[in-house]
Amino acid sequence: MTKQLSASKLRSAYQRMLLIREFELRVERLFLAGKITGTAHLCIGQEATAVGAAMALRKSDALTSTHRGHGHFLARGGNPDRIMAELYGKRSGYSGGRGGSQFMADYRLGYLGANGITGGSLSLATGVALAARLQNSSRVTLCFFGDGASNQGSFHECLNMAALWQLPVIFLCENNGYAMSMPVARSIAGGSIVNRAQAYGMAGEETDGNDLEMVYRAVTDARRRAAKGDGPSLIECHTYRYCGHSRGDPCVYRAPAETVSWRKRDPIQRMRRILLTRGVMAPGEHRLLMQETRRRVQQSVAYAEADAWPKAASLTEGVFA
Amino acid sequence: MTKQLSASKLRSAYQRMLLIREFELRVERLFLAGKITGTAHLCIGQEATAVGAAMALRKSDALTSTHRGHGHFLARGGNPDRIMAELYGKRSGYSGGRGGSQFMADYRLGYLGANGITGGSLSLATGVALAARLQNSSRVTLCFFGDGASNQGSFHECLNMAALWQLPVIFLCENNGYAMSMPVARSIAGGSIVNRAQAYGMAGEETDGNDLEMVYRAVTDARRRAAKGDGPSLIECHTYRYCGHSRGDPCVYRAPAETVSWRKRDPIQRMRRILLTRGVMAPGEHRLLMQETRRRVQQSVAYAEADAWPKAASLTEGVFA
Amino acid sequence: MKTITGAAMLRDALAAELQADSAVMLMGEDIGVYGGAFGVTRGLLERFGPRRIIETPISENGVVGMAVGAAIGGCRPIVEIMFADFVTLAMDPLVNQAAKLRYVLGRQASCPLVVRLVTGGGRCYGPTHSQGFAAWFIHIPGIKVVAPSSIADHACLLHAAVRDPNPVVFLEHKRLYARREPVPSDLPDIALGTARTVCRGDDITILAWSWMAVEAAMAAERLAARDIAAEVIDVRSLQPLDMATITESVQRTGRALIVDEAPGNGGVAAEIGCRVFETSHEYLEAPIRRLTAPDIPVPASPPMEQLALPDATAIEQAAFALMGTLQ
Amino acid sequence: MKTITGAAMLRDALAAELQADSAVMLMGEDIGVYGGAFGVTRGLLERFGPRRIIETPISENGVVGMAVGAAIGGCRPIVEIMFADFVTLAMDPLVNQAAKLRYVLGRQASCPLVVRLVTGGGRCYGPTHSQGFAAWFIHIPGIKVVAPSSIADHACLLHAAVRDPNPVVFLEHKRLYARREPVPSDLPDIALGTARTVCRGDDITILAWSWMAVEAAMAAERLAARDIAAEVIDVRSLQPLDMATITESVQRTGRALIVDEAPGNGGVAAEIGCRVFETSHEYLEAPIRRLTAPDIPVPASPPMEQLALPDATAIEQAAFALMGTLQ
Ligand SMILES: Cc1ncc(C[n+]2csc(CCOP(=O)(O)OP(=O)(O)O)c2C)c(N)n1
Ligand SMILES: Cc1ncc(C[n+]2csc(CCOP(=O)(O)OP(=O)(O)O)c2C)c(N)n1
Ligand SMILES: [Mg+2]
Ligand SMILES: [Mg+2]
Repeated sequence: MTKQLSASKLRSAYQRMLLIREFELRVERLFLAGKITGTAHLCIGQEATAVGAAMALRKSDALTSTHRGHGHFLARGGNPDRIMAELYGKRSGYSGGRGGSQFMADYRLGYLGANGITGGSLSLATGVALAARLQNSSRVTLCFFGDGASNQGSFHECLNMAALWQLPVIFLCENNGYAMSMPVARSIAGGSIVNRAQAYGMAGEETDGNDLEMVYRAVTDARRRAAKGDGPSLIECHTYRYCGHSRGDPCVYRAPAETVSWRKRDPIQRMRRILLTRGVMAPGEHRLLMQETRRRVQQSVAYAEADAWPKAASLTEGVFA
Repeated sequence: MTKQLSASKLRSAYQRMLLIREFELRVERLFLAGKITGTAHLCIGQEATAVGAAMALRKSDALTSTHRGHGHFLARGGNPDRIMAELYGKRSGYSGGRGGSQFMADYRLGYLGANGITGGSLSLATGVALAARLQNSSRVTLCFFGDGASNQGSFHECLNMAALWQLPVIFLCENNGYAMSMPVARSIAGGSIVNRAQAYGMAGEETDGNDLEMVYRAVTDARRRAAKGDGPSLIECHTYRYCGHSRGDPCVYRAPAETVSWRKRDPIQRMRRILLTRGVMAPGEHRLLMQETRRRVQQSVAYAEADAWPKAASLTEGVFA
Repeated sequence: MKTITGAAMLRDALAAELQADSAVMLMGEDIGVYGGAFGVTRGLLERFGPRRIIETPISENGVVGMAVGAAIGGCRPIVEIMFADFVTLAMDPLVNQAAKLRYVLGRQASCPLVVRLVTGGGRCYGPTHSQGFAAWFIHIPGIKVVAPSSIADHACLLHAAVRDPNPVVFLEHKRLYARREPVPSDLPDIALGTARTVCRGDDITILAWSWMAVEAAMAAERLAARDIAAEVIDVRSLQPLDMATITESVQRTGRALIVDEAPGNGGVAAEIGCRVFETSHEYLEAPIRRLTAPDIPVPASPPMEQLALPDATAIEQAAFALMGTLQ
Repeated sequence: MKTITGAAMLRDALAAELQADSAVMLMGEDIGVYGGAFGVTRGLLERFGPRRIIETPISENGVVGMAVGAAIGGCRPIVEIMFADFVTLAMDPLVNQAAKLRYVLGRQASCPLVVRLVTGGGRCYGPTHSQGFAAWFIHIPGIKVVAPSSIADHACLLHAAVRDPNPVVFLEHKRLYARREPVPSDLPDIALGTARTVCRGDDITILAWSWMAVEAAMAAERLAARDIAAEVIDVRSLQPLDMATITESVQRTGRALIVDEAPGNGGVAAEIGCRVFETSHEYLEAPIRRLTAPDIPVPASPPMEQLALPDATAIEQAAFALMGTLQ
């Protein structure tokens, strides 16, 4: 079994979660204010999965994300300024404004990118793991994907190949109960995603995605298996997004009571209680952390606002390497 | 449980199997003789699956086939003359020579066609079942596919949707141990195809595909479930092709001893023994049946030889309905 | 005459088809209680029930394949692909199955299938949510391709597409969903394969479709103010093409400008350009001009996306240049 | 000079690349002990082992997606798609992932990937085993497309494709696998984006690629016997196009015949036709002529397939007609 997270790790996990939450809330407002256009999918409520998983990885590891990727990116250490600038479509954005919310990456961080195609990163991640195998590298690749993405054919194709070849990849499903408006009960025959691991003879684990420590442990174990050559794992993390699927989602497909009940399992509040109980954080400290976080987010907004638009002359540059 | 097959049914099943075997052996020779060009995948050794499954269906049911489709078509009552003419590329072929071995059908028979795309008919069959549901029809659709096809993404997508919507479809996998040169052990993680049914909460059954009665029973049961609204089934039939994958396959990927050992489980010889044991066929009768079958096949060759080529002027006709 | 948006017009047309023929069914992601990502199917689930308004998991390949199967089985499925970009996952059932059935299997087979693709840029959705692929589909014999620009045509072409016995790729432009236009209460029956002349003029022919036809019409107004009479033809049916209308116009004006929002290379504009040249080269007073997006992915950044996509101003300028009157 | 088949030439070239760079790897169905459906990879498994010669299940979408991932991860994957027709299952990773990476993610990202597609007709394999889709790929910015016709180019272009840092679709024609040609022992380095002049002539330019360039060369010989000097250009790189070579030739001859085995509508010939017209219309002494397959699926029946595909005779006739000398 994986050992407990240290106090400092717990603390920094909490800070990361706060950063993600505040960042996303701010993006929501910026959308409403018309400062950001296009689309963005926020992960408010899912912070523990992103941070718990990211913490279990090593620096040399890689991860791929989804359309709902800001949290994953921030959890991996992405720069909020450049993420925000990308959402604005500005020059210093991670993709120079070309990709927007669903298409940015930082390869130096091993963060291989969000993906506008539901399920699109399943095969990319598996391929990165295949490359690691070929290179005799110890790199493990983690692939975030949603419950909805698990219905794509490539889920089956990639789990099969990853299991056949015992690739060092972790398939981490953030089951937030819905794919847009489609509830899991109506989209996943048999009702369980983790059950599908069995069909491939793959290790499968189900966990509370709102419990950072449990996510951390599950991913740490999976990482160890992968690194040892014991093959891939499928982890299903149960979580919830409070926000709509994307901008302008009226959430008609779910009862407000459901959201309320999930609020009681809020990953951030839960962490706060743990930090307080374990004496990792003093009672008044939360306010300070919160202020600091908001300042950081505000700074990213200021950065994005001040940033220039991409150069018009660059429009057609860089299609080919 | 399904009741035993009557003597006359057993007899006609045997005749169908003989017809398929002789037809395929003849096609093989015609290829070598250069009478048939293009490609064809023969089902020599797999006759019991085709015939057993087809016998379990009703006239109003539908079935879809694969690239290895002659046996399925003949089992369903396809006209050998027109199948042979299609292989020759002649005018009276089922597709007027346009489709060849991998693309012919007879909708009036409910035989919806071979398919050049491995796994291509999985979604077609599921869609036909969906249509039956919408039409309140009692039609059940059976989808033949191979072990190799089960690795296509659409296998997952279709099993999932068929199970979610409890569609009247039977997924019948002819596991002949190989997809071209790829053995099941290296292509199916977990080693079993039928196990995947569980992941979708679907009925799954594994059977000896060289035993006509077992195939018949498994499909009859699945048909009953489907017709009653109890949803789809996945049936894995273990069988073997003696011949190469297609013309010119040197079979380097398997040991001759393997083929020899499967010959001992030959579906036709097995049926002959049953017919003799049960007194359904007199000892000398087999020779007569064989002669009759060869005459029938010879007739189809003569038909195809005598048939005209498609009209040149028809080349561009009929692209659109 | 009522004034109505593109999305509402499509919704009405879908409802009318569902009403008229019990074989018609809808398939797609989030088309039920959510009403579709762009609201096109809102209310249809309530009205026609879950047997006919079939909300699917995210399985584009399987869903389109099932729709082909349902069409073989006697239904008339209409599939919504939330963004055309995702049809990349469903090319096999369209190209290797649907498109081939009739030619190969003959009269026994038909495949009355409509695949609605949400296409185009202008919404800053970025490189994987702004594409169209019309050019791919015209290259596949056995598939028809239509792309309305007027709101009325959203209904007229949809009716024609649903009633057509062939697979039809129906390209809907996101920018047209919210556009409002007055529409007569009884719409004409139109045949697939007919273009629509948006405005008449004898100086230059501007060929466009989908949102670009809207931009072209705006450009024509501005050109009129500068004494250039542009004829705008909304091609609207990309396969089959109405070469009769196009040829008559180009031979009269002697000038052709073809506008396409997609990247130019290998685009529909190339096919039309070649055909115009083949049929009318002796009549041309100036070279044919293609005005398309540059050969780049569609960038998300608002000013960059705007720069990338042709618009009325670019059309006006290109037309001007073609008239030999440099600005 | 050794004489070698297309398949063997490719095999040698693959082996050389595997030898030269440990990042190169092969993926595909039956490419191991079977040696590939057309024998191209025969012996490579034995030589380079199963880590680098990766035999895959039948999962085209996943395999191509994994290859993109492997390229991101630092490998140089080469994927064999047994028949180009099956790439319909793998369009998403090519179009929405591979093609976009560089433009969107900038210098941090590159995607050195080669996808080998077995294309074309002439083997009676029927409608779902004879297609090519070159036109689809040239329409997607970020993808290069090559299609060799000479046996030497099977190696030269493969080398260039493997070393290119971009996704390259490599179209191999089935009919060239068994074709034998003498090939010099040291092959030149050639850059993607250069055409090859097969034979010189001042009367007419015939533009072709892949198997059609072979047919065009035969046609040119017959034309020579009839006193027509045809210049045959093997376009070979469809994206980027070598417009310099094409333009120089067409402006010199004043006549262009473009030959493509694919259906004409929306085909590569349309793009080339438009570009030739755009660059050279004042030089043209006759209209540009496209000679392509009709807009039908490729029929399996031997005489029908032969009728459907352009060949030397059809090219000769079309060239003759373009010269104004009706037969
Ligand atoms: C191939 C594809 N199909 C559909 C979509 C539209 N879409 C974007 S996100 C989404 C829902 C995804 O659900 P899930 O995987 O559960 O992730 P979540 O949004 O819940 O985080 C859909 C349908 C898409 N982007 N790509
Ligand atoms: C999409 C696709 N990929 C690959 C092929 C080439 N191919 C034809 S049959 C076959 C093997 C199929 O194996 P299986 O499903 O087990 O059927 P079997 O041949 O054993 O009957 C392959 C790889 C194809 N036709 N379609
Ligand atoms: Mg979800
Ligand atoms: Mg098999």
